Amino acid sequence: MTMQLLYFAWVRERIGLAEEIFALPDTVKTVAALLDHLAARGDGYAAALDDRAAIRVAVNQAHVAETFVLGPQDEVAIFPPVTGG
Amino acid sequence: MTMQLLYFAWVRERIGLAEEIFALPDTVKTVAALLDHLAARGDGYAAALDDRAAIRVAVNQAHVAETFVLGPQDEVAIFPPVTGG
Amino acid sequence: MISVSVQREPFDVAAEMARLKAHRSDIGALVTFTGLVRDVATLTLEHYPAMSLAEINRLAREAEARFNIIGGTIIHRFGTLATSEDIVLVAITSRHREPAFQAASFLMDWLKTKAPFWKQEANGAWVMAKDEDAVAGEKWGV
Amino acid sequence: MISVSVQREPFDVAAEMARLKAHRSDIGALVTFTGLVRDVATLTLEHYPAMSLAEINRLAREAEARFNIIGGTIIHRFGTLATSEDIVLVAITSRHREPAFQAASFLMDWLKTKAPFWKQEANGAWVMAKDEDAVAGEKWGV
Repeated sequence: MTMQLLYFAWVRERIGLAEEIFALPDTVKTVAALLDHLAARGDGYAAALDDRAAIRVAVNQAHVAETFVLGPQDEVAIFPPVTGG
Repeated sequence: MTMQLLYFAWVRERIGLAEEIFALPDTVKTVAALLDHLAARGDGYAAALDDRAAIRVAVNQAHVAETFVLGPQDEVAIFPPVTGG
Repeated sequence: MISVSVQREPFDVAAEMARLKAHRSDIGALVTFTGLVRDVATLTLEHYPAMSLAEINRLAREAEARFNIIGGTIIHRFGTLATSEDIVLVAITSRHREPAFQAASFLMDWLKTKAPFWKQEANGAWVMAKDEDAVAGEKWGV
Repeated sequence: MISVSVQREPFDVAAEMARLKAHRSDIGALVTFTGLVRDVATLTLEHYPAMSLAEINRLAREAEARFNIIGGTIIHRFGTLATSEDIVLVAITSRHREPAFQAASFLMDWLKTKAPFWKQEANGAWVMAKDEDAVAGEKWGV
């Protein structure tokens, strides 16, 4: 049971990956906990995720808050505030 | 010294004229007085001008209120509320 | 600078949009409003020729003073028009979207209450002015 | 019913307007908003393909529920675009002018804060989201 993580814009550039497969640890329940977990992985992740106010998350293609509870097979996209339009 | 009166839309139809030359009497000072004076001229004028809330007036191609003071050579247009756009 | 035309002929919205965008790199937003003949087979627009162009130009200058816009076009037709024919075009360009939306909305509200045009249906009935149009005009603090 | 497209190719505003007006006699108002590349030589739009179309469709359904409109089109481009090229089109038809203006403005405010697109300049700098866009999105009580 694995989750797909997707990164966009400067989050993608700083992490150095557009996507990766991720096994959700039992201890990580929410979006906030996932962001904390990823930020602890290393330099690129920390640079991408440290300014939490500048991070937005979508789960299964829908915007969610940091309190959103994750499931093990979710598609989780992490990105800066959008600038389309 | 004569004024030009112009009528539009149903004001024109009820009066039966698109325009006429008019010598402003000394006793008629304001737009309101002019409308009263014209309404007293006969059936078509009365039918056109009796419902004063439905009458708008422009003097020299600018919208004016009924209190506007007329000059003897003004171009005075009398019409219903506009419905363009 | 908003250009103004009062004309019998149809207008070409795409050509007007292209003209507003031509040779410029500072336009971020282009809003157009097109008003069409609705529901009736024909509609005849009478206007006050000596005043209609002048009044719309006055409204255009007011919009330029009120809103941070780059340019625009207003075209108002008169004469007899068929169902779904264009009556009026308001097109406004600006750097950001809000002034273009605001100016176009303001101009339409003001045109509806200030521009000397009157609509008559084929059966001779005159279209009545709507109270809500007067209210919409007043909200801009005319 | 508002149709939605997310595409790399340019769009033809006149063709979209014609399509919205075709075979109808009940349209009194047509509002278009076009967003253009401004100031910079090129702008590259990245998007989240699995979400961008779905999210704009969700916004379209919300606009249909909120405003008394007849139809519309939303087209959002991605890829690398040059100065004054079109980025986004929102076109809305309605019987009266106010719902078309409101729906177009609502959709642009929501697109700016909800649709997963990101703009990057030729030098690699990412365009920053504006606080005023978040405020504009919130005014609709999202």
